[in-house]
Amino acid sequence: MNWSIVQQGIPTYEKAFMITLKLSFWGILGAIIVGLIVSFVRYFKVPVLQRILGAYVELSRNTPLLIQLFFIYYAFPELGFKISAEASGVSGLIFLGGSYMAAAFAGGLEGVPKIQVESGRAIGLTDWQLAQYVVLPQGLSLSIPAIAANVIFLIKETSIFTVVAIPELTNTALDQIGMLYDTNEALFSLVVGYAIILIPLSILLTWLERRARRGSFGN
Amino acid sequence: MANELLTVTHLVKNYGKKEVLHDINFTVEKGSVTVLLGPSGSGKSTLIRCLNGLEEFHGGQINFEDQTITPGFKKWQPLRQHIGMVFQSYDLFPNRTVIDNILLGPLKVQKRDKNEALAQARQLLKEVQLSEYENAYPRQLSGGQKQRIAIVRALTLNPDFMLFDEVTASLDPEMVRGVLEVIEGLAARKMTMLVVTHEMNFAKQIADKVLFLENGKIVEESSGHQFFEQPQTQRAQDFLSSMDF
Amino acid sequence: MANELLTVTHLVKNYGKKEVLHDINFTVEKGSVTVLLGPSGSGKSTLIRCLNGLEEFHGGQINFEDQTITPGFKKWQPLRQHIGMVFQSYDLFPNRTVIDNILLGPLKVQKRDKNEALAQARQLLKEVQLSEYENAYPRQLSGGQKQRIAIVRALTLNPDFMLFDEVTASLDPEMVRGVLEVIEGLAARKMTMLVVTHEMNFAKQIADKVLFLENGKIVEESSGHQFFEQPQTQRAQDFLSSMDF
Amino acid sequence: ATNNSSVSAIKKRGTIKIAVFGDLQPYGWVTKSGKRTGYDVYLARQIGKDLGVKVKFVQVNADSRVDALKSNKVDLVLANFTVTKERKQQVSFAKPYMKVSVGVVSKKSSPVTKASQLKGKKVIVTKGTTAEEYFTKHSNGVTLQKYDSKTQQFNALKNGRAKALADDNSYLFAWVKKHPTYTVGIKTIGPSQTISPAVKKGNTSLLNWTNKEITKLNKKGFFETNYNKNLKPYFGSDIKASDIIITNNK
Amino acid sequence: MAHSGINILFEGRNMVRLLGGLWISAKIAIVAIVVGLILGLILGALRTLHNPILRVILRLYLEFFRVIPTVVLLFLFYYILPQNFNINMGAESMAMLVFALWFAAEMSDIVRGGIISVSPHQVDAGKAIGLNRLQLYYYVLIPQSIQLMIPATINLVSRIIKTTSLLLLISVMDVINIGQQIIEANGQRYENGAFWVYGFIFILYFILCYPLSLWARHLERKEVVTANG
Ligand SMILES: Nc1ncnc2c1ncn2[C@@H]1O[C@H](COP(=O)(O)OP(=O)(O)OP(=O)(O)O)[C@@H](O)[C@H]1O
Ligand SMILES: Nc1ncnc2c1ncn2[C@@H]1O[C@H](COP(=O)(O)OP(=O)(O)OP(=O)(O)O)[C@@H](O)[C@H]1O
Ligand SMILES: [Mg+2]
Ligand SMILES: [Mg+2]
Repeated sequence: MNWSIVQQGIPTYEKAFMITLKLSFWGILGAIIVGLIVSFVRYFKVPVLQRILGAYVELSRNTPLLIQLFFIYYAFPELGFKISAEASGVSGLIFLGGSYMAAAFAGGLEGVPKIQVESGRAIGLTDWQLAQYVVLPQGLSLSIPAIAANVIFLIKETSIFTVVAIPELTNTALDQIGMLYDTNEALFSLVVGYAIILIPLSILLTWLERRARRGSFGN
Repeated sequence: MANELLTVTHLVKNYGKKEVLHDINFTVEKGSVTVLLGPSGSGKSTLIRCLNGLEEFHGGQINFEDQTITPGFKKWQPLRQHIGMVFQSYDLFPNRTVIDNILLGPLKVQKRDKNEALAQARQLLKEVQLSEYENAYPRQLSGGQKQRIAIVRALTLNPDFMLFDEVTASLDPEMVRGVLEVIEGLAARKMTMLVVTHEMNFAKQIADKVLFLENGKIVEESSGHQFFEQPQTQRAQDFLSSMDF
Repeated sequence: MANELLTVTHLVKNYGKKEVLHDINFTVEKGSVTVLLGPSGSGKSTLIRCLNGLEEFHGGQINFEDQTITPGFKKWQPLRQHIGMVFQSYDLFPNRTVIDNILLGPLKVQKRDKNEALAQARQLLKEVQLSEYENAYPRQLSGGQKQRIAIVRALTLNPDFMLFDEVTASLDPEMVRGVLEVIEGLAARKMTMLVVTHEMNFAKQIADKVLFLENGKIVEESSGHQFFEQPQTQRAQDFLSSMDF
Repeated sequence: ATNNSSVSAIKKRGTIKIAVFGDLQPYGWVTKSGKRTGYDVYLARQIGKDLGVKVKFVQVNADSRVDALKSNKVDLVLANFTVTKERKQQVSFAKPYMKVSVGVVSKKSSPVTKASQLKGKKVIVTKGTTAEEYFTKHSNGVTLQKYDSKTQQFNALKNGRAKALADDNSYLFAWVKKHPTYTVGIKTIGPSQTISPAVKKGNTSLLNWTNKEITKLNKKGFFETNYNKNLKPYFGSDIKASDIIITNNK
Repeated sequence: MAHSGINILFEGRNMVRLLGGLWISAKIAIVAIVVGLILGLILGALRTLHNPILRVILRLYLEFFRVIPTVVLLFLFYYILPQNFNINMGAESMAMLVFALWFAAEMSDIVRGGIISVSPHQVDAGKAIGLNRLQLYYYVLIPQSIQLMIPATINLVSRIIKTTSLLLLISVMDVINIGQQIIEANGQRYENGAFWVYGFIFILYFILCYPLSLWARHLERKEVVTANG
C-alpha cells in the first residue's frame, strides 16, 4: 500500500463521500415519508389505497435495487421518461427503502399492546385521539431500532449507484482501479469512506436495540 | 324501576362460530356493587367488555341510563366517559407521566378546564396515597401503585359506573390489599360497580349481588350474603370449596 | 446429626454490588418439609436457586449429602439429578410431548433403560391423574396440569430432595388445589422438600419448619405450628396479617 | 511463486484463459445464439489452436483488464487493450495487432467536430479506457460520466444523457454504421496508439510465444482474413483495412 | 418500430441464455446458502456462550460483513485475495465464498437472537433435570428457537437472491450480464430492447423472491398464533 497515493486521493474521495451522504440523506428521507404513508394507510386499512400500496410493497421488496435502477435510468427513457442519474439514484432508493421503512413502522405500530388501545378506548378517546396520544408515540418509538437498521442498509445500497455513473464512493474507487491501477489504495479509501459513516451508525443501532429490549420504551 | 342503572337482556356474544355468552340477563342498581364470579374461561371478561363496547355483541340489548344499545351500536365513544374500566394487566400509557395519564381523558375527551381537572386529579391521588408520584412514569411504579393510578384515571372522568376486571390478579400478594381498599372506599361512597375478582374474602365483604357465570350462562344470581353462606347450585358450591384450600 | 440432608452455613450471594442474601444458615432434615416465606423481593427464589446451582453464591458453604459445596463449585450437573426443582412459570419443553418431557432426564442424563423409566413415568402419571395425557403437548394442557407434569418430570429422576418455587402462583385459582394435593402426597411419603409459597393455608398444613426471609436475611426460624400460631417477630406478624384479607 | 501462466503450464493444463469483451461489437461480443465472436475472439481462438489447448473465455469490463491479469484470473488479455505508458508499468504488452485512437461520437443533428465544442458539456466514457484517460488529462471543462460497461455507456448516449461519447474510434466507426443518426464527429483526438495482447508482468514465456505467434500470423495474412470476416461488414466504405490493422511488423 | 420490443426475448437463444444466466446466479446463491446456514448455526450458537474473546471475535466478524456494502465485499475479495494472498479462484467460486461468509454472518445473528429469546425458564428447567450444556442446546435451545429463526432466514435467503444481481460487477455471467449482451447485440433492431430485457429480469427476480416473502409472512403469522396458544 502506497500512502502517498491514498493521500493524493483524499480530495476526490471527499467529494465522493459527500455525494454518498447527500444521496443517502434524500433517499432515506423520502423512504421514511413513503414508509410512514404506507404504514398508516395499511394500519388504518384505508380502502383501495391499501391494496395499491400493498402491490408496491411486494414489487419493492422482491426485486433488487440494481434492476430497479437499470429500469429507471436505462429503460424508462426508452418510453420517454427521463430523469438525471442522481434523481434516478434517489428515486431508486426511495422505491426500495419505502417498503422497508413501512415494515419498520408497521412493526412498531403492531407492537403497541392491545391493552393500550383498549384502555385508551375505555377512557373515551376517539380513534384519532387514540392514534395521536397512544398508538403513534408508542409505536414510533418501538420502531426506532428497525428504522436505524434500515438507514444502515440503505446507505450501503447507495454503492450500487455506481452502475448509473454517479461519482459516489464505489464509482470513484472503481474508477481509480480501472484507470490508475491503484487497487489496494482505492479499496482502502473506499472501505474507510463507508466505515466513517456506518460504524457510528452501527454502534448507535446496537445501543438503540439494547434500550428497546430493556424496555425503556415500554411499561 | 327507576333505580336501575344498567339492564342487560338476552345478551348473546359469539367469537366466530363459538357462542361464548348465551342469553345473559341481569340488572345493576344504582349505588350497588355486583360481583361477577365464575371459573376461568366462563366469559366474565367477555361480558364486562361487552358493557363498554370493547367487544361487539350479537343479540339482545343493553340499557344504560336512558340509552338503548342493540347489536351493531356504534356510538360507544361518548358513552365511555360514563363507564370507567380497569383491567387486569397494567394499562397505563408508558409514554406519559402519571398526571398526564390521568388528565388525558378530562382534557382531550371532556374538554374540561385544566385547573379544575388538575385539582380533582390531585385530590384523588391523595386519596389513594400516591400524591408524590404525580410526575413519575409508570415504569417507576410498582404493580399495585399502577393499578391505583389506573383507578384514579378512570374516576377523574366522573363515571356513573365502574367495571373492574380482576384488577389484582397480576399483583404480588402484598400489593393486593392497597388496591382492594381503594375499591372498598368507592363502594362505601356508593359508586355503582361491577367487579370480577378471584379474591373470595374481598368479594364476600363487598358484594351486594353476586352473578355466578359458567360456560357463558348465569347459573346463579343471588345476594352477596346468600351466595357465600348458602349457594344454591351444586356448581357454585364446588367453586367456592375449590377456592379455599 | 446424621439426619441432615442439607446444611447451609454463612451463605452470601450478590447481584453485582448488591448483596441479596446475607449470612444464611439453616438445615433441612431428611424427610421433612421446610417452607420458605417472606415478602416479594426478599430473596426466596434466589436462595432456592443457589441450592441447585442455578445461581452462583459468593460466600459460605452448602453441604448436601456427603458433598461440600463452596463458591465457584462447578460440578452441579451430576448433582442436579438428586435435587428436583419445579418453578413458578410453566417450564415444560413446548416442543416435546408430555412423556418425552418426562423421559428426557432419565434417558439422556441418567442413561437408564427405556422400559424401566417408562414404567416409572407411567406410574407417576397415574398418581397425578394425567395418564391420558401421555402423548399430549404442553400447550394442550391447563396450567395446573402442566405443573403436575413438571413435578412428575422432576420425580422420575428419583431425587433425594425437591425444591418448589411458588409453583401455584401463575395458576387460575381453581387449578391450585390439584397441584397442592400432589405436593401434600409427597410430604406424606416423606420426601424431603423446600417449598416457597404464598398459599398460607397450605403452608400451615404442610410445614415442619418455617424460614421467614426478609431483605436477604432469615429473620425467623421456627416450627410450622409455632410460626402460624405465635409468630415471634413483629415483621412476621405483619406479613401474616397482610396475607389474609 | 511458480508461473502458472507459462506456456508449459498452459499446455499442461490444456486450457488458456483469455480475457475478452462480451458487449463490444464487432471486437468481442456474443451472438443471439450465445456464441462468442468478434475480431479479438477470432484471434483468441487461433492462439488456442496454435498452442494446442482449449480456450476458456473470461468476460471482462475495461476497468478490470489489468486486475484480471494481476490476480491470475486470465493468462492473456485480448480485449481491445490499448498500449499506454501507465499500463506498461502494470502489465507486459506483446506486439501490436491493431491501430487505434480516441474518437468522439455525437448526434448527427448537432455534431461535435472540435474538442472545444465540449467545453462545459457532459461526455460519456467507460471506466479504465484510454478515452477516459485522455479527457482526464485534457479536461478543458468537460464533465465525464463514467460507466462500467459498453452497454451502459451506449445506452446512456442513446438516452441523451450527455452531449457526446468518447471511446476508441475503431468501434465508434462500427457503432455509427448501425446507428445512422449518430456520427463520429471527431475521428481522432490525442495520440495514435496501438492495441496489443497483454500478459502478466514477468510472464516472459507467454510473452515471447505471443510475439512469435503474431509475427507468424502476420506472415500468413491472418489479420486481413480476420478483418474481412469480422470487421469489414461493420464499417462504412470510408474505412480501409490499413486504418485499423497492423500488417507490417517492426 | 412496427415490431414489438418484447420479441427481443424470443430472438435466437436469448431466452435460454437469460435463464442460463439465472441458473448461474441461483447456483451461487444455493451453495452460499447451504454453507452459510451450517456455518451460521454454529457461529450463532457459539455467540451465546459466555466466552468474552469468542464473543468479540464473532461480533467483529459480523460487523465487518454488516458494515461493508456487499459490492465492496465482492471487490475486496475479487482483487485483494489473489493479489495479496496468492489465493486464486474463479469469479463464481469467489462469489460463493463471499456470499457464504456474508450469509453466515447474518445467520449467526438470527440464530443468536433466536436462542436468547428462548425463555430463561426453559434453560433453568433443562439444567434442573441435569442436562449438560451440549444437551441443553440440542434438546432445548435449538429446537425451540428454530421456529423463530425460519421467517428471518427466509428473508435472508430472499436478500441473497436479490444480491446476486451484483455479480454483474465482477464479471460473472449472471442473468443481468447476459441481458446486457443481448441488449448490445440486438440494439439496433429493437430500439427499446433495454426496457424489455430489464423488465424481464425484473420479473424473474420477482418470481423468485415473491413466494419466499409470502412463505415467511405465513410462518410469522402462524408463530403469533401458536405463541398465544
Ligand atoms: N378473542 C377471542 N377469540 C376467540 N375466543 C375467545 C376470545 N377471547 C376469549 N375467548 C373465549 O371466550 C371464552 C370466555 O373467555 P373470557 O376471557 O371472557 O373468560 P373469563 O371468565 O374472563 O376467564 P378468566 O377468569 O381466565 O379471565 C373462553 O372460552 C375463551 O377461550
Ligand atoms: N438477575 C438479577 N439481577 C439483579 N438483582 C436481582 C436479580 N434477580 C433478583 N434480583 C434481586 O434480588 C432480590 C431477591 O429477589 P428474589 O427473586 O429472590 O425475591 P423473591 O423473594 O423470590 O420474590 P418473589 O416473591 O417476588 O418471587 C430482589 O431485590 C431482586 O430485585
Ligand atoms: Mg378474564
Ligand atoms: Mg421468587
